[in-house]
Amino acid sequence: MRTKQLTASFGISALAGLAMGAMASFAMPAQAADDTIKVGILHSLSGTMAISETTLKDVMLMLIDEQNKKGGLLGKKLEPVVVDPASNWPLFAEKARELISKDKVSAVFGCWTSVSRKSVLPVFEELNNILFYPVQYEGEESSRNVFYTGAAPNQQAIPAVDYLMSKEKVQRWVLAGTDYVYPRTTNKILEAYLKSKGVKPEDIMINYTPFGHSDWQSIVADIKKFGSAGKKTAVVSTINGDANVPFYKELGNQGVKAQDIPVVAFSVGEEELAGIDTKPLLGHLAAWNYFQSVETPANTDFIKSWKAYTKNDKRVTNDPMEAHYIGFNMWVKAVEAAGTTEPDKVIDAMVGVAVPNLTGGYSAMLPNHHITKPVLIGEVQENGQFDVVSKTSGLVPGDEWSDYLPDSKDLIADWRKPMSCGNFNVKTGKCGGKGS
Amino acid sequence: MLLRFFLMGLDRKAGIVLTILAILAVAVPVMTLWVPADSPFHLSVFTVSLLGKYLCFALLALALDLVWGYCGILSLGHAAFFAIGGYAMGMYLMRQIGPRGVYGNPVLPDFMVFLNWKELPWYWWGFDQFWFAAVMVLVVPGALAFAFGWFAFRSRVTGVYLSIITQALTFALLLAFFRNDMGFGGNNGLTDFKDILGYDIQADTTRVALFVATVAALALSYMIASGVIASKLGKVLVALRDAESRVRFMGYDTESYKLFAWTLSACMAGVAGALYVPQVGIINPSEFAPASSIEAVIWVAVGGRGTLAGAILGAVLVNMGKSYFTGALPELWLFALGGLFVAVTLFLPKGLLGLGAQLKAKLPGRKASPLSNAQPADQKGA
Amino acid sequence: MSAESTLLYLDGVSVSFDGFKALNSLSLVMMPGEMRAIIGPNGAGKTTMMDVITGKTRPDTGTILFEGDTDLTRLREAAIANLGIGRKFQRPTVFEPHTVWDNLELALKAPRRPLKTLTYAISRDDRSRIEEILDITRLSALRSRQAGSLSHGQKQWLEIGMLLAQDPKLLLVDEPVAGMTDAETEQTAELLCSIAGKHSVIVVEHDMSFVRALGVKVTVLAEGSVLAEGSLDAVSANQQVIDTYLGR
Amino acid sequence: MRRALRWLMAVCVVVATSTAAYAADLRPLVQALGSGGYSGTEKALAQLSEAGDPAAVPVIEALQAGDLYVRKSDGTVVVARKSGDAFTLTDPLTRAALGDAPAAAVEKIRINNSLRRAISASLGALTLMSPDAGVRRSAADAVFKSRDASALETLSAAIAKEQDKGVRAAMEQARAAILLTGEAASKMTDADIQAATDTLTARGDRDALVLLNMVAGSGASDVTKKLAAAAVSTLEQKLAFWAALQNLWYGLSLGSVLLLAAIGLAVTFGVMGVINMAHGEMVMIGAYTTFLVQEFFRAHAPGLFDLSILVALPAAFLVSGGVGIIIERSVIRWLYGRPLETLLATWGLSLALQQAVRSIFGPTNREVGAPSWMSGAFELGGLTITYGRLWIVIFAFAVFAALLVALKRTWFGLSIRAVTQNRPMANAMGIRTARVDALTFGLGSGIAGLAGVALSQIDNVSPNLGQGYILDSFMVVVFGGVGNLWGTLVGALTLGSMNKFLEPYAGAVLGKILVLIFIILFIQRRPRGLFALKGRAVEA
Repeated sequence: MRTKQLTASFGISALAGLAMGAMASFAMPAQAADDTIKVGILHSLSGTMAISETTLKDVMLMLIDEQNKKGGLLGKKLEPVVVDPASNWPLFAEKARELISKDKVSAVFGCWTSVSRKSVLPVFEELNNILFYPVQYEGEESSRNVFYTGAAPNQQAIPAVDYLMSKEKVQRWVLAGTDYVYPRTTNKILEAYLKSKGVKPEDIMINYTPFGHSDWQSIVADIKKFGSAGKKTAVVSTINGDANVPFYKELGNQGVKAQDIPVVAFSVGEEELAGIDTKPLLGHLAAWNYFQSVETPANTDFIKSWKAYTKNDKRVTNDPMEAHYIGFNMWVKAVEAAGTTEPDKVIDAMVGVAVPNLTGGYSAMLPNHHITKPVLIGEVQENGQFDVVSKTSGLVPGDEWSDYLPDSKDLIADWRKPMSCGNFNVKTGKCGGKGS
Repeated sequence: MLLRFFLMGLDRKAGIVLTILAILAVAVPVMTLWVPADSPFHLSVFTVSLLGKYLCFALLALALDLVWGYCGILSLGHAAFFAIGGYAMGMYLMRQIGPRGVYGNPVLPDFMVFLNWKELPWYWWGFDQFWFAAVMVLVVPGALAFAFGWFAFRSRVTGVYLSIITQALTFALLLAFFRNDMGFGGNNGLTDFKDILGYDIQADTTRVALFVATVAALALSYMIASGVIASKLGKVLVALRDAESRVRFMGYDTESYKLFAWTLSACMAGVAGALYVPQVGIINPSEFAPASSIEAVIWVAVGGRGTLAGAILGAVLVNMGKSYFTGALPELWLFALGGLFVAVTLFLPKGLLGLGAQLKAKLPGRKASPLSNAQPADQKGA
Repeated sequence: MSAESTLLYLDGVSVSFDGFKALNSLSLVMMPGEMRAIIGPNGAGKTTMMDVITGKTRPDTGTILFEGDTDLTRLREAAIANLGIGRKFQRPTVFEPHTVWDNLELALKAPRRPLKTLTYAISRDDRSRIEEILDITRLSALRSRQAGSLSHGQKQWLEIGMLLAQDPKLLLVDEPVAGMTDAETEQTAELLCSIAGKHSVIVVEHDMSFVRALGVKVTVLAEGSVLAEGSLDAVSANQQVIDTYLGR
Repeated sequence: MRRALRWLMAVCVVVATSTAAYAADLRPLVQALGSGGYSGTEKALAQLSEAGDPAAVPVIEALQAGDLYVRKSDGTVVVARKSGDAFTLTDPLTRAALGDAPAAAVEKIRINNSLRRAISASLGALTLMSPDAGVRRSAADAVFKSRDASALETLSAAIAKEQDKGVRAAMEQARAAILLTGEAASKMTDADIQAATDTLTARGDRDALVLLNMVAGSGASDVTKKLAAAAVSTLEQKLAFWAALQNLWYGLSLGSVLLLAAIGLAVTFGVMGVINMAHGEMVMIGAYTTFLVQEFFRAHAPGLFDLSILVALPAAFLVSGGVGIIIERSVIRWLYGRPLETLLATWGLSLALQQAVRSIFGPTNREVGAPSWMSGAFELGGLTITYGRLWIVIFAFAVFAALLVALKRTWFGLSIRAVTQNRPMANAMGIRTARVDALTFGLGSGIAGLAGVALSQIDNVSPNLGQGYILDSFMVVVFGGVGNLWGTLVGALTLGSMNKFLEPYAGAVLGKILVLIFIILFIQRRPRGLFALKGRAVEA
């Protein structure tokens, strides 16, 4: 009996101490050093998304490092604050809150999946801070506190389909994707777009697979079957990161050649190809706004400093990295223009800022918080790089509300005053969706 | 009679736990809302929601401990009940957004609008009423647990077989909720909530109120759980944990006992989920992930299986560690966490709350290898 | 023989596990108030017989009736126990984390449904009944001890006490004196004899002196069926029994 | 590839004497390949193949291989091969050496998919008369795909000359394809059309179906359309039959992947009772060992790359097995008899192992190549069987058989069974239980490592590799019945084929959900799995 009591009182005092300790430790405001500007980096370093996001953390550290070598910002050094949201979506929100309210960062660069962005969005809006989101996504969103430096569907999916239609004369389409919001929305948009171009419903096959799907035998066989109807067929793949390697391995093994059934992917970049033997994939396509193989002085420098920074000659660069490069430089420029890191002022200064991108042009921040980008179509080469086979003649402005979805075609976003609205309905002339 | 039931479970330990919870319920609001921000005793709202989250996990751990610690059912699928409770609350919160969604549709949530859904699916009906959602928070996890338990316990599925099919259950639900066709928002889940019961969900007072509600739910669940354990039913549960067939030969229908505890526990987990969602602002299928259920088991083991206070302690401690290490050691925290689990199982087989007893037992004899605990103690616990 | 007026009636019961016949057309009859000792070599089917009576194992064929009309083969363990059949296992299984008192309280004849036990409060009668059993089993002084800390013999006694608390019509007792000292064995025999009369008892035992001390009818099992039945002296003289069991 | 080289040499011999004469005629066309971007190259290529001169073949092949460059200084089209940092240049037609040039001085003539198609078409047309039957065969297939009407004449000539039956059939199919789809179709007699569709139906594969579908949907005459449609339905029936068989094969293949993943767990969990959550990480370690072995081969013996997998097998077994033994000695051995606590400890270990691999190798995928004997596919009747999958099926069964023999027929296996059934007794009989425990766990982990080698061929080699298989492995072992190897085998194959059977009807996601529900319900029927032990021994 005495043991029991002892145990009990021990446990309870531990609990009590812990609760008090917790309060004390959290109650203490982090000492905010005035001589630095803090920049939050919110990318998963563990869990399922680490495979993609860790690189982005590294590139941010490199960019901050370089900026500090150039003398910092507003005469202060930049200080990166790295946290690990561990591919756990509620943890993203918690970490975002921690970065903003405890570490007092001036801006955050982070997130990869849509769900992580959706999870932190209310936090950024509530605490009024800035998030730079570097990944291509499904659109249908515009927040005052978020700057979308990745591609909207019209900057990736639609040009890719256009290319296949005009250059490869594709008439039959397989829309294959992982079952989540980005592929669902992208495919909805593409379906509407294809139908508007006169493609018949029976010439479109839509297939969804779970995350991390690893057995692609039947689906590749289905694709082959669908492709044997006598019309030129192509696959538009919105298959998510992890599942791509087994998918491409199966394609290669079953002998689906790009010359017969080309696959164009929106989530496969240099980083993903680094894990596959690309010889059988020669000629399959990807649509991005950046490829490592693009030969411009800016890109050559970027690749060189990236390899030097990571001390690894084999490290590749990819599109979301360029998005961070653009986003970071835009932020630096806007902060310099505003003369302060105060989010409200920086947000206002952001619109219209233009910085060089790595493909030889300038990207500008639009009033809808998306940016202008060139769209490149690349074919996979044997060395795991892409050969650019098509490039849009000019820059494509990011369109947050798709024109091909019935409920969003009347919406626009414009964060300049006096409109300051993320979902302005041009039909009703009111802010707030249907404005009803 | 109800009073007697609650009093039955009130021993010294319960008294202390409830006192701490009562202090939290009073001190936190005061320190957050009324103590000036520059005072060292001020508590930020961030801290409050963090504490609230820990306490939701503590409630989940408590529920899990009720079945694992006291009835020997190792559930590796409790996160499923937690998530279902969360979804029920999330659906209510979604409906509360009303026309404030980005498309301004007064009825349909945004994700349904952009997937071109025309009308609300039937299983969303009624969730615009708080009372209905609140009932569903209890009923849906409870009914699922009841159905699952009814079959599993009657078929005498036990031990690791039961554990693995609970994993199968949560994994199947994970896949199902990932499907956009299910009408629960797919991978993005439910998010962007605006208000709850008419109060702005991001307001400081609402957050504090949610925290207090969580404390109250935890305290109430603690009282229910300890009342159950102290009752004769609780003694039957412990008895059947250790020697189920003996209990059966004594004339107790062990299946219905297990079913009772299992369903009660699932309801508690559902409540924990329902309180969790408004505080973290999102519910997504990854809550169903098999790993989250296993993590909950680990909280209980760290704190001390078979002691309700231990479950609470473990959940709070492990999650605090996780919060701290993911910020302080972003590259290494998995080593710390993994190491902690190994260390706890090797050196603290009875969890942190068992530490005191363990130390005392070791003092006279000094060196005792971990093997001394390696007897087939698995079925014993406590 | 008809099943009427019997307490337990087994006829042609067979059980096999993966081809091995554990019980082979076993037939056995117990009258109310009777006490019976069952002996037999290892693997003769003694424990399996108890398993089929208590519902733990379902027989492949055969009839098992309780009190002449209740078909036990259709019932689950708990229901059979509630009919009034108690069982004591070979290895003593008491509820170790509980106190001696709680062990008896759990066993005590009372409503067994979960909601009843949730709201159960011990009555004056129940209390005195437990006191009484504590007295009989000589565990009064140990009432607040954890059952896990009892000695082997004490656990055996506690288990018998729990059986008494259950107040069954039929007791199945599997090797009650295994591991007991001679004195304890003697006391146990006395205890069992004092129970018989009010309850029917089936005792499975290896210890011949114990069986002799009981002084009751003996059934010899071998290879899953009854080899001989009668007084201990009579079966001891049976040549078949000597060949298969005693002689070895 | 080798075949192509041989043909190249043959062509060299044939054309060497007349090279100079042809070279003059082709020179401007070759030169044109280097200008005007993709469309310019495509136009020049068309002219080059219309010229019908076999001398153009090596040029086109160089273009296909990406070896054709333009010298920036004077715009000459050259063949450039990388040697060190610079390029060695040769003349595409005469093969005369043109010296070295730095990388910046030349520009690659880039090709895209439509050019690649044109290249194979023109190579096909140009090589129909090759002395090598294999080359003629691939030429015929290329023409079949390109349906280039201009090749019709050469094709007819080639058919008349052809001795090899198989090659002739391929050529006739190519001719039928051209006839049916081209302008010639309108002038054909009904009998000719019938013959052509029959030829295609006899070919009987998807490519033939593509063509017939095309004809049936085209603006051809009604008779042609009708015949084509009839052929399509015959062919579709035949293909549906093969598709069912194919699905069976997919089930077997998925089943053997599950078997491989689960079989190690059947030892650590099934035999030893350790709820080994780190099992997936053992698989992952095996995959990473494969990666390291391949890196070694790439760096030191690229010629022997095909053997790398064979070396990786024992290496992975030893590395994973070694890690397993270390884990057993340091952690698991304190936990025997407490299975649920092994779950917690191994879960912690799995987190740490994942992070360790992430720290060492980085979070991104690592490339594990397929040896040539595991790449590609072959046709068996109407089945397409990929070599990689075939080897995995064979390998899975081999590992299973080996394990079975090891457990049932060796002294080590006897000790394992003795220790797991009655530890004190085994100890008393002089079996060193501690050693047996360590070796058993090592065996299970080593087998997981072997699975890692196989899985590296079809899945990501990333720190998350193991996570994807752990749950499935547990399902398989539990479904089959813990402690029964045959159960694991049957469980893996059942769940695999069921998944593949459901997938076409329910889709991949719903199919998987249904399989999980099936497992839950099945366990209700048989609470101890498919091959449960019966009798008294089971009850604890």
